[in-house]
Amino acid sequence: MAGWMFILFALLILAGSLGVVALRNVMHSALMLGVALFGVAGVFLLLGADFLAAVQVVVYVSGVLILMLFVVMLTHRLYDRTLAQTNERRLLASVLCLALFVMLGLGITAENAASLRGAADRGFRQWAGIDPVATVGRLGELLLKPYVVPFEVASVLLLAALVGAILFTKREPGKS
Amino acid sequence: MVNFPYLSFMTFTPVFGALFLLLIPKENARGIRTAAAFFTLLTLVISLFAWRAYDLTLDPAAHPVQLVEGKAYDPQAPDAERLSAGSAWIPAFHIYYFVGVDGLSLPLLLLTALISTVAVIASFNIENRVKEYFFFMLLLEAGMMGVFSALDFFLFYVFWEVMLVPMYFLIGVWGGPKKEFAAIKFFLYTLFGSVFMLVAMLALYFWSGHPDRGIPHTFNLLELKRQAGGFNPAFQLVVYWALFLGFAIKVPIFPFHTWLPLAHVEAPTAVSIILAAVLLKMGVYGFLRISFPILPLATQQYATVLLVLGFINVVYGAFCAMAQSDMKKLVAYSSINHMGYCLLGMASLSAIGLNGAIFEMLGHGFVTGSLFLLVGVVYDRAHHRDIDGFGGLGVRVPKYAGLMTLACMASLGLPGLCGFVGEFLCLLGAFNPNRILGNDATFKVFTALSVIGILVTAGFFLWMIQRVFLGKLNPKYAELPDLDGRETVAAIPLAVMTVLAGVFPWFLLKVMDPASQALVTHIVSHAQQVSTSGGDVVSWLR
Amino acid sequence: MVTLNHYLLLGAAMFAIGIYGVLTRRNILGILISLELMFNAAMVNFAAFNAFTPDGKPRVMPFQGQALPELHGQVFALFIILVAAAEAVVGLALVLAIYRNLKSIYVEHLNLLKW
Amino acid sequence: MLRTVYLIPLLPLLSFVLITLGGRRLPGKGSFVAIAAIGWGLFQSLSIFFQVLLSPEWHPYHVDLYDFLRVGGGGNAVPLVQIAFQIDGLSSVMLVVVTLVSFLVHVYSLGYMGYGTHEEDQRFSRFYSNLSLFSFSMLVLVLADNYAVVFMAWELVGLCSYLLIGHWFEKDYPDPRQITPRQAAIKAFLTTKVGDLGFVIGLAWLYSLCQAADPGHVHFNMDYVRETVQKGLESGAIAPWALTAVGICIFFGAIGKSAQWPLHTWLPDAMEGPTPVSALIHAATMVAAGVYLVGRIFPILTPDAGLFIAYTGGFTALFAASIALAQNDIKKVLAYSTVSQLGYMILSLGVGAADPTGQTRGYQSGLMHLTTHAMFKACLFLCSGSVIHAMHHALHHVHSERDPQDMRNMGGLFSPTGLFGFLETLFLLPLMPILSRFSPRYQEAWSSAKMPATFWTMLVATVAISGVPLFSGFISKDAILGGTLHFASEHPEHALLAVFGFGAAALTAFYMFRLIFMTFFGAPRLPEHAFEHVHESPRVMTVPLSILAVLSFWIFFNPDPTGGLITHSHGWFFEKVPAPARAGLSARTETAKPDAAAAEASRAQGLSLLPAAQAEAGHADAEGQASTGPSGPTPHGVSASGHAEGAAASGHASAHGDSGHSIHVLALVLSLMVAFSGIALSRSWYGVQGGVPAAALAQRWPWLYDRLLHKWYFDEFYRAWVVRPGLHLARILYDFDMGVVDLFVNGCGAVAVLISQFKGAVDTYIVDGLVDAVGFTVKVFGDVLRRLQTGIVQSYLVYITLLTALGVILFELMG
Repeated sequence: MAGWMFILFALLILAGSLGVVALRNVMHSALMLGVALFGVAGVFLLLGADFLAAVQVVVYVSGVLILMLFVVMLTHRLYDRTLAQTNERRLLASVLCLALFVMLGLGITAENAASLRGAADRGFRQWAGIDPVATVGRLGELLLKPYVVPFEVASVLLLAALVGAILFTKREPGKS
Repeated sequence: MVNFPYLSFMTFTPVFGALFLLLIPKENARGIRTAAAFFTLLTLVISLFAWRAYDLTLDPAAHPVQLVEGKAYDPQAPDAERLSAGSAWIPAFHIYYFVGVDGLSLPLLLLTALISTVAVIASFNIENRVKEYFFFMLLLEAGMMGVFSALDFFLFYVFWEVMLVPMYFLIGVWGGPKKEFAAIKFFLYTLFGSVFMLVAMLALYFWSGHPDRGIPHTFNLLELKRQAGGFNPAFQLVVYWALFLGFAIKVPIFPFHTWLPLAHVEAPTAVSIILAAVLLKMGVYGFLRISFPILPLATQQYATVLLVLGFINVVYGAFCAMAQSDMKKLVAYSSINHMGYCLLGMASLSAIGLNGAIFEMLGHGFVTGSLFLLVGVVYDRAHHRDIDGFGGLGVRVPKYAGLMTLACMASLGLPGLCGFVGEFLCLLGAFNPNRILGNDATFKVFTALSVIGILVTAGFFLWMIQRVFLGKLNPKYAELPDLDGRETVAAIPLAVMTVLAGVFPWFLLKVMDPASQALVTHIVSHAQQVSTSGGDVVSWLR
Repeated sequence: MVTLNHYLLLGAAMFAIGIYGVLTRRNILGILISLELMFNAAMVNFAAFNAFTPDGKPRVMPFQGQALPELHGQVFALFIILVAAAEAVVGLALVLAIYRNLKSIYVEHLNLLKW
Repeated sequence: MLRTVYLIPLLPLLSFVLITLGGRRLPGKGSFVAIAAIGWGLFQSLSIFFQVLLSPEWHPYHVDLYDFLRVGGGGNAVPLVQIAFQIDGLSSVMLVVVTLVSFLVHVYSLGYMGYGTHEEDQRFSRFYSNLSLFSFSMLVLVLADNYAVVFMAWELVGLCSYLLIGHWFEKDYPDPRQITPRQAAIKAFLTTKVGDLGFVIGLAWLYSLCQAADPGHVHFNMDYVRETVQKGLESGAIAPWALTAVGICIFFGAIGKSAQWPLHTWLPDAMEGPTPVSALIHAATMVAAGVYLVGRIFPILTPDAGLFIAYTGGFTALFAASIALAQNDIKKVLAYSTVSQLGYMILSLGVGAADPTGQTRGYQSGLMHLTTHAMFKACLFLCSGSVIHAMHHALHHVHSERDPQDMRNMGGLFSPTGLFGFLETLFLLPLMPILSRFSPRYQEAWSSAKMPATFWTMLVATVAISGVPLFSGFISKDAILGGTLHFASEHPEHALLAVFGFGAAALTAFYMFRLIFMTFFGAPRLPEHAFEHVHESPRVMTVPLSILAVLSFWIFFNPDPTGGLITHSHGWFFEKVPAPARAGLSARTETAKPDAAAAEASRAQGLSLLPAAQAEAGHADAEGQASTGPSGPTPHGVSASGHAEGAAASGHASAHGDSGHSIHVLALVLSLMVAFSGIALSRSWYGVQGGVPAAALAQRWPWLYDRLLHKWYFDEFYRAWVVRPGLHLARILYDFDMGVVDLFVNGCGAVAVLISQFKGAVDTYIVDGLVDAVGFTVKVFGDVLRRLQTGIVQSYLVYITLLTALGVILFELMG
């Protein structure tokens, strides 16, 4: 069951991702990103990260993605559609990415990682039966206890991002 | 016992004066001159008070130096107390601001103050960059004062180098046609010597004391003198020659003398005066203050070398002077000749000889100072110094001729003038060297040969007088003016001292004599230690 | 049986595709979107590692009496979301600013860094 | 008077200072101040002298002034050099001599330097200031009781001599070979300085000898030195040869100052100075200082040193006299005569020192000759000055360039008409003032005399110097010759000394009368109209001449004109200036037996040159001393007699006995013979035949005449072998200094510069080149790589990815 579900979500993700990079229209790309993000949320659920999955949907899909769509529309121009949306490095980039993927895959599946992998699998089995709902409390505890400083820094970061966004988008007086 | 800090005042009044000069606008040359003269004069006055404050009745054994500032050096005190004489300057390396005078340095300090005053007055006619000139003059005086009053080797070395810089600029900026070359030669040559001195200084520092036993290394010259017995002969040999190079160049001893004529010829008048009258004394002073007391064995060992070098200086300098046609060069070579007498006197290691050497230094300061002053006067008027280019001036400028003749006569050792006393004592001392030297005959022979120098000295001075002052008046100089007021004021003190020191030498000698006696006693005691402990001074060399 | 490797390979693929997008898109917005892909790849990896990390010693929450796994990986994923959100906000603001100034959001036109 | 003896030198010193500073504003342009100062000195000296003369027994009186040099702190009782004076017989006599001659010269110079006339010297004040300085120095020299002070004064008189010889320093002669005053001044200073070098070495050596004998504190006081040397010789701490050497070294000073051979050449040239200066310095006082010095070191002279001194003096006496024969310059003749006479004195002192018995009385006779000679030689010089003054005046009148000092231009200055007989010349001329009233011949000569006062005084002085009886020179010279002959008779191997003495005496008489004849007699050789202008000098000049001439009579020195043969008294001089105790004789004798007294001791040790045959005389003398000495026979007879100097003299007087007496008579006869034969020959050659035989002789032996005329070529010798090599050496050494020593230093600098240039090249082309190469490489690469920098973010990302991929590959490959 979990295997099938994984395959489904994986395909969703890959399809979304390829759509993101392949589609000419940015609007479409953005929408395809939404697909991929949903897939990721599903994977999270598979991995027992229920809160993460929820955050993924709430923050990413309904927050970041919507923001992007706004911007896409704000900057939309007619000639966008006539213009090539990718540059002339497509071939090089694709080879590179492929090579990178092969390398990473080789590294992941390398022999010397086997023991680690085995242990991981054992741990996953041990862990799988636990009720997924319980992670929220634990996360809260983690965030406010050991990770309280990064947490606070993150909040500052957010504030900074907020201020920055306002600053950047503010129209300078006297300028059309 | 805290006295009025005479020595610091003497050293730093010129520094203060130099800084003060910087405040006067450049255009106000008259004010600058007045201020410079005032500060040198003030220094002279302070040095006179210091002379008065110097107590001759104190026992030199218990009070080797006087007018010490901060904590005095007491030879009998325990280590820690003794070693911290003076006030700490760089405590980490046991360097103290330790100044004081004894019979050796006090007359030289006085000489320095006097000569500086004369030199400043003599350089009133400098028109070019007046402010810088007097600034350097005052700085130079401070350096000289510091050298003569320092009793810490490090301090000594610092002042020694401090002098170099103003001297370099004074020759290099206000000098004659080849001034740059002369200045660089002087500077590099002296620096070459002082590098060896630096090495010797550090060697002495690290060989002194017993840090293991809580006696730190020290730069204190008196303490080093006290520990002189602890330096082994081989070490003394090395350090002696390193110091020798440093001092020999300054004296200057043949064959390290060739910077002197050049520097003298190129330097402006006042700088020549200071160079001859004070700077040359530093070499001899260094020997007497550092080499002799701290390295008694090496001193004893190499006295004969000094003797032979002294002989060469006397005869060679005299003959070279004979061959000169430039008056300044002639006087410069005569300085080499006179320093030879000092060496003869020093080499003898006898009280008479040492007294003679110190007295000769003073006498030479007065005499050669006035010689250079007077040569400068005629150069100002005639714009050349060629002896053969004058003739018959004696008729035209009697005052000048009289003073010049007086100085020449003093220089060639006429009794009643100060040159004689020094020469006589030096020769008498060298002819009767200390018994610890052993080679009596060598001393007698070389001293006897050195008297040729007296003859040649008389020869070239008289010849110069003849060619410049005697004979028919050269019509070119029929309107040559005699000494003016300022020049007379500059020349008279030196002439007075020349006569005074020649007629009543005891008033100077009574200060020097205890110091020479103490030095001789010190060297003899260390030499005897060696001979009684079975070690032959000579044997280890063979 | 889905093992850690699968998740990792999935992440790698996402990452590679994201890079491809970053490298090839001419539109800044496209690049930003591709970046989000790469973020998500990382998050997937974090979540997977978190899930597959052997702990060996389940924790007991004091108030529930339940054994719980360690969730550090998820915390990092959370932080990544946060950073990504911040990045998106600032990035999009920048895009707007650029667009307003240059009337273009094509990277070829943003060659101020050129020598 | 005694206590304030320091006033005698001090007043001239003050006068010197005053005139130097105040110069022409003082009364008489300074001359009166100087005269007053020296006049007071004369007065005080005379009073001291008479005090000494009249006191039956005079002990030296010491005045300590101040410490000049003191080494060894205040603890020593006596400083190394102390300015202190002593009044003993010798110094009291010398005081009078110096102050008297000096005073007279001061007065005379008023006339000679033309005070108040239009011919006044342009440096009149300076002349007097220098004279004052000289008087001061000479008086200190005479008074000092310290060898070092003697040396100092010795140098100072040398300076004064220099200044005064060069008084007319602008004078040039048309003949460049003729020495000018300024050259003569330098020559005098340097030549005497050569001797002074010996003096100073001698002093230093003396110090070391004393130190050996007395390891304590040594100084130079004369009494101390004598006692210490004696102690050292007795204890063996001082080697006799060393003392001999010291004596000879110090004597070198006298050789220079007293112009003895071979350093005599300066004195004749010193005649370039004003004539009063010649009279004062170069005839009467300064040159005699050498003799005085020998007298002062007499106590420490060993017999060997004495012999050296005697031979030097004797040879000089003869040698200088031989040169004087052929000179034509009136002052040159007198100068060589001075050298010769000084040689006499030195000879006498040397003989006295060489003779341990003291029978020759060389000490007293030498110093007495110094005194008498000071009078008549000063007189001679002043007379010649008077003559020159007149000649100069006359020649000036006719604008002649002829040399006023050349005797060939003179003649007839007393009697142009003719010549008197030989006897008249000698004995009747003094009576001429009376004779002229009775005899028309004398009347004519008297009335036509050009310069009567000058002539008379000069004649008296000449007669005195020639050794004619009734004059002072006879007494002293006869004493010297007698002593020398005595010594020679006892030491036949030293007979040469007597030959020197008598030979010089003959020559002296000859050339002095040659001078008289050439100057005052015969036909005038001046142009007629010039001759008319020759006048006697003013009173201010002739009065001093007269005083000096009067003092040349015998009566002032010894009432017995034979010098003691009649009255058996040698006069006050021998009594008041007794020979000092001889420390130089007291060498320790290991072999001497206790009963062998001083003579034996001295024979064995001090006098290796003496033959054993002398023992007899020595014995006799020793016994004579032993009987008179206070302490009886001792191993060191002479030294033990201590202060009883007078005893020696009286001992001699009694011990003289027959042999001494007969020798003295012989000497008297001989000296009379040589004197008169010299005068006779002179008269016949120059008085009667007008110099023709001399010219014939010169033609016959041209080489001899040439050598005499050119002073045996000593000047040329020194110029070629001393002066010029000296200058050459100076030039060579200076070239060496510049060419080798300085070149080495500069070479070091140049090498340093070269090295630094090389290193600079290395720096530029290698070190810096490497740096540049790095930069260049970077630039090349940069040129290539900047093409990569498109400014497009994505191209950068491509590179990043590429490299990341490569990194991953590398990582994989590494394992």
